[in-house]
Amino acid sequence: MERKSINFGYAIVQDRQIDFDANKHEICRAVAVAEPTLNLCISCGTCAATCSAGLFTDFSLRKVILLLKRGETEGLLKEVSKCMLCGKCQLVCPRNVSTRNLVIQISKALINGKP
Amino acid sequence: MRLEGKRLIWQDYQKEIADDHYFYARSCIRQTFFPGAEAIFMRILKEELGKDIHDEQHHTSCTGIGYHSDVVPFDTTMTVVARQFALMTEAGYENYAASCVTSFGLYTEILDTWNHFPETEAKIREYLFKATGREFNKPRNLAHASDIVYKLRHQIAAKAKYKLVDKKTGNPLKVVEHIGCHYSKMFPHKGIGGAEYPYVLSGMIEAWGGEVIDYPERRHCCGFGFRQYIVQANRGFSLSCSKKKFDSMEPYEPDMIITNCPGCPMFLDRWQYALSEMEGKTYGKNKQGIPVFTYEEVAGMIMGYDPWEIGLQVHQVPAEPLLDKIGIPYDPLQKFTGKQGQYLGIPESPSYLKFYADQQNTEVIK
Amino acid sequence: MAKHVVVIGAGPAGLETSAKLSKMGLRVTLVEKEETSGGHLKNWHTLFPGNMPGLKALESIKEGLDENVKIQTNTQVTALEAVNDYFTVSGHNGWQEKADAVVLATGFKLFDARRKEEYGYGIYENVITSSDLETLLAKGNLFSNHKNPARIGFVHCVGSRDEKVNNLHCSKLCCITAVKQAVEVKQLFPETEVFCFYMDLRMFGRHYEELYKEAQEKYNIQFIRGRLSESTEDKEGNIIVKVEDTLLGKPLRIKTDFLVLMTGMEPAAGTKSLTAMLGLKDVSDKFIRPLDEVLQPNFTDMPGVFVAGTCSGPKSVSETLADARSAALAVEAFLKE
Amino acid sequence: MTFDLFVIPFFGGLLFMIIVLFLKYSRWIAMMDASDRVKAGMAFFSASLPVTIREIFWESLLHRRMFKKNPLLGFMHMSFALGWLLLILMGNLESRIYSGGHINPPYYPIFLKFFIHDKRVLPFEIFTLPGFFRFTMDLLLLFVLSGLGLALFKRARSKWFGLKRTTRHNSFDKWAIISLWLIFPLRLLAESFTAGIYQGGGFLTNSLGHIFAAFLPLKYLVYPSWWAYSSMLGIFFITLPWSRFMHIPTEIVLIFLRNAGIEQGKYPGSFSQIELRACPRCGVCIDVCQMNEAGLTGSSAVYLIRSLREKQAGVFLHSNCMMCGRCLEACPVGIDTLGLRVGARGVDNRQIEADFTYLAKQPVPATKADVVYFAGCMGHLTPGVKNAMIKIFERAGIDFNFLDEDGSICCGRPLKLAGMQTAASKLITENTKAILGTKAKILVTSCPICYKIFNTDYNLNGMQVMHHSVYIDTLVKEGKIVLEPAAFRAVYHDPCELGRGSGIYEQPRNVLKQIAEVADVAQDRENSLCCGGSIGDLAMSAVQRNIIRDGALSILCESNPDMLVTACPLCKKTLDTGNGLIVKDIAEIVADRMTVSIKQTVSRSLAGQMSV
Repeated sequence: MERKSINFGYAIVQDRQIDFDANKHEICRAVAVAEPTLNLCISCGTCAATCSAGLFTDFSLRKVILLLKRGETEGLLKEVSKCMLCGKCQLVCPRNVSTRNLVIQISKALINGKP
Repeated sequence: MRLEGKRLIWQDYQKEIADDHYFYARSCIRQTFFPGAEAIFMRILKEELGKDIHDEQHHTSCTGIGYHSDVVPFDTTMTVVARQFALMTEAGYENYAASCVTSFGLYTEILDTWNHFPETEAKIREYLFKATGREFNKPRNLAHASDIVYKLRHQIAAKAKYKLVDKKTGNPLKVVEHIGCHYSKMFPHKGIGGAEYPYVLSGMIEAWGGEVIDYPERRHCCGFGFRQYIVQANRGFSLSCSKKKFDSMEPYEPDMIITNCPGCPMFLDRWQYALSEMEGKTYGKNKQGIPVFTYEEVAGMIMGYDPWEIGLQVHQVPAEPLLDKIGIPYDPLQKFTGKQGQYLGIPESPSYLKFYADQQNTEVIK
Repeated sequence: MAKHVVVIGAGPAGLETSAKLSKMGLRVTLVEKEETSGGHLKNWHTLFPGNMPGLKALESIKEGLDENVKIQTNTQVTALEAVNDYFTVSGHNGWQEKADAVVLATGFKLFDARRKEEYGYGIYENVITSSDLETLLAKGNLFSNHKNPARIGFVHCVGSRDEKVNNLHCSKLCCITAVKQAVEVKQLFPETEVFCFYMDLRMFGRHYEELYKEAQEKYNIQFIRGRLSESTEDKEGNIIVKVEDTLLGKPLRIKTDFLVLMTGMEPAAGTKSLTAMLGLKDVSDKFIRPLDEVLQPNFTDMPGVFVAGTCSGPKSVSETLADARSAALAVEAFLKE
Repeated sequence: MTFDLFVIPFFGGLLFMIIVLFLKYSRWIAMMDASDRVKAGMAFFSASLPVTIREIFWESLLHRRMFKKNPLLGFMHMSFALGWLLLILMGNLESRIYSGGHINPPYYPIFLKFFIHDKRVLPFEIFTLPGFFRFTMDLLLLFVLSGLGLALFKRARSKWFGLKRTTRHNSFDKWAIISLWLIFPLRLLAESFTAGIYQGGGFLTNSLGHIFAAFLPLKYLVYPSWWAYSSMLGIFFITLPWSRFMHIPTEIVLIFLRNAGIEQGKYPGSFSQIELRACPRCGVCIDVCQMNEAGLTGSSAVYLIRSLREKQAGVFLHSNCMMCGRCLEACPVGIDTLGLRVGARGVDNRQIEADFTYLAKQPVPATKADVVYFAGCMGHLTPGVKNAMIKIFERAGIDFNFLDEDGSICCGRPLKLAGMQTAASKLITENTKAILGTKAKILVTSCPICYKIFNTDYNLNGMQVMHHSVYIDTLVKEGKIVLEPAAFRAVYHDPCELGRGSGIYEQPRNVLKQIAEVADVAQDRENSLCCGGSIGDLAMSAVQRNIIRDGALSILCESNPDMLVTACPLCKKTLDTGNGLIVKDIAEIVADRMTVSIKQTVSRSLAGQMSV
């Protein structure tokens, strides 16, 4: 007989920890193939500092790249959708990351990666 | 895993433990959670090993729960602890043995504070004297009760009837040891084996024939963490901590968990029930859970004490499969009878965790 | 008769100082506690930049030695005394020499990774140090019983920048060494994922940043900013690494087949004992403090006693050699007076 | 005799082609938006029809734009198009006359000499215009053959035709071109062989027939030669709809539709399908494309168009382009190469959604002013330009609102160029609200990218949009600022979006000329080079961008100028390589060289007196 689960008034807390091994990394790999300069990011944050969208909302390409690299892709599509593609980040990036294409490729990979 | 590497570290973390004449300070909560544990400790020390141990009637809580929950100021805590020391001094003892890991940590912290700040010690002596008229000597030796059992582990093994070995196969049982955070994480040099690879329980397991399991989340807290548990809204965090440990130890198929802290066995035991009811998830073979014991209970078990006399019936995860495995006899009919042999009633059976009280037996008792 | 200089320690610094002193027409005795000269360099696979093998570099350095340099191996210096205008240097085996000047080239020792207990070196099979890795690379049998490691982690700053082990200083070479070794591993095992866990990447030297970029671009080596808190071993012997990904502000857990600890530099035992013996000024990191770190990096508080190489602080081989030559010039200037 | 079996390849091929063309065009017309179909229908009765006919005559027949590009290339195309058409027309006329005016089957004029061997005996040739058709038809054939000769020669010496690179062709193209090249030589042979036997040809066929007769058994060769001629025509017609020669009929349709006011939609539709087929793959766009310099030779417009037509376009093809518009400027057919590319990108990126809900509330400027200034995203990375504009406004005494003083909402042009039209329109809506909120009369922007899209996609209720170079030119003309000349020589770089994109070439030059000596640049105005910094490209690496930038710089600096002046923050940033060349925006030069005008002096002194 199946019994209903008991509600004790509390629930298991979602771990904040990034579980790298449990995360999927195919999306990051696909992006790295489509835009290899992904690998050149040094997380300096210049992109986020100059970002037109970042002026109005909490958006950081640096963070998006890191989350992608760690396989933390949940909610990432919504995050990249904030980008206006204006290209300021590309102009200031000290490592010549092709940031605009990166945004497009991340979006595409996330969309294609959906089950 | 290289054992010799650990042994090198264990050599660095040894401490002096008094040989006899202990002033015993009980834990606030252990007597309710695992009522047999402290009794077994006294019994083994007194009856089996002939040690002198003073069971003080008038000591109070050390205030550890309140202190760690930020509701009792440190000065108050120190003064209360000073009173415990005064009781020890008055009873004519020098070796303080704490049953509770948090108390042990707190005593260590206070003694270390007084060592670095003598003026604080002087101030506390003054407080205590003003409040109670008592004076005290600091303990010559401070130990946690598990330190003492560790020290006497070979003597206990020599007198034991059973070993932590599978009766059928002769293989050592796989044992997870869990050390209370306050035992050595604050003062690594005050714990046997230090903070990273504590040896206090491992030493007992080795001496009693078991095999120690070292799993990735071994160092993780059980989840008790006073504040987490006391506030109901935070209880989920407490549960999640235990779950993290169970998930990590599960692949090693442990036969049992041994702990040395008041809170840990409580939570590692009861949360297995909560998890099973909330998520349907059970650990251990055949949905029987992983039984959790205090080191005193384990000592009592191998000494051949009656499982129901040492309180194993109050465990949520039933001990019976393990008792069967070791070959310790028990009377299933006696599990739910009181001290005078009266029938206490059978608790409702859990939905997922296996329950070892069949209808037939209970009918007989009634 | 030419003046006599005793150089203590026959690593790259001692060898180079001796060679240069000899070229200047001085008599040199080079004392070494070990059986052979070469110091740490003889065990080091390759150097960056240029990937010159350690042994080859050592050979080139040794080529500078001539008959004016007497090498006294297997001798631990136990006493060093200033007597009037000369020094007497004595070894544990009864060896004794008079010297007009003494050069301390006692070097460094690698941090004992066991001291970071929580990292599990010596306990977990698959936790090794950068020096172990270099030896394995030199022998050519890296991970020989583990054909294709899926993932390897490099932990920066082990024993450096860590007051918990009483080392506030930066050993400065571990960063580039980690990147160099990561690349070397990747060249041998292209399918292996390589991660570097760092606090800061201190790419201070020429071509260092370039190698870092190459490591990212060509070898896809991942850099995670976060200091290792603890490692544990799982059932299969993999090392579970726990760091905070400080750039994301989230704790991170990752499984690696091997974990390489980038052990830092500490003053060698000889450096410490000679500092005490001579009563030289002490600094918190226990490296010898020169008379003036900017202007007189090879002089010490005691006239006639000089320092060369890493006994006065972490240095790369090229910096060590430059410092050794500088020390030789300082000695010559002193003896001319 | 009016029929022979050999006409079947030709006639069958012709019928086949007509049916295929009919089906294809009908499908595209059916796919069109209803409004576009109405426009197309109306065009038959509107004033655009004569324009269309004139354009068809000039471009499809005479190939005027080709002549402009290179006379040899123009002649080659004209000889084929005009020559062949005249051959058909003249042949028809000839056949009418010879057959007594009744309607002939379509193959009849084509193979007239087979059916009527000896024209000398016919009354028209003898009495009306002696030898007229014999001569004319031979002359026209020679005209076409001269084009063929040039086409063959072009294979070996394309540079003589102004083409450094020529298009690589597919197999349909190869079949079609081989058959096309063989049609006219075979016609010449067939007619010459016939003339060699019957003496009925003109100056060319008769003479050749005479020579051939001397050493060839013409009576055995003549019939196979007509078969061969007919077969080549058949092959050509059958392959035409799938080869590049589809452009011949489609260009006419395109000219008609374009003049009817039909444009590329946001996403590729039937107009795009027609444009794709109107491309003759002449390869003019390959040479002008700067991507070649960076080694990206495969993504020129012609290849994109071919791949789109073959439904094989990949990311590489559409993303590797700076959208500088040089191909658009050069295309002899006037195909909207940029629109097609944006369309292709749009298809590729169609699933990507943008979410700009965070832009919900924008503050409206407090002060009322007639002028609103918009620096643009890039403008914020060149604070010198921004500050120069503020200085200019202040000196000219213009009351203005700085709309994006604290940072811009992107204008939407970059998204549009990436094909993300829906996303772009969200930004356009937000910016429109903000701009209109200022209630200004003039919108001045420093960024040509913004300027372009303000003009093309914003509905600003009649607010005038000005690029700052144009605005400065107006201020100078109105005497609101006075410029002081300086002794230096400058070159001016036309930003793509401002020049080719928006047709602004002269205003910045006018301003610059008042300050400095302006040296000529070999490739300027419509032919100006892209700086390489373009936001139009999505895939190029920094190294490739630098190659393009250096190429542009070498042309710009041929005259060794003291200063390079441009009017785009992005161009400025890109072209400034730190190699010693001073690179400035026109606004910065103006701000540096402003002096106080007499008018201002007077008004200020008056104001001073009044205050006393």
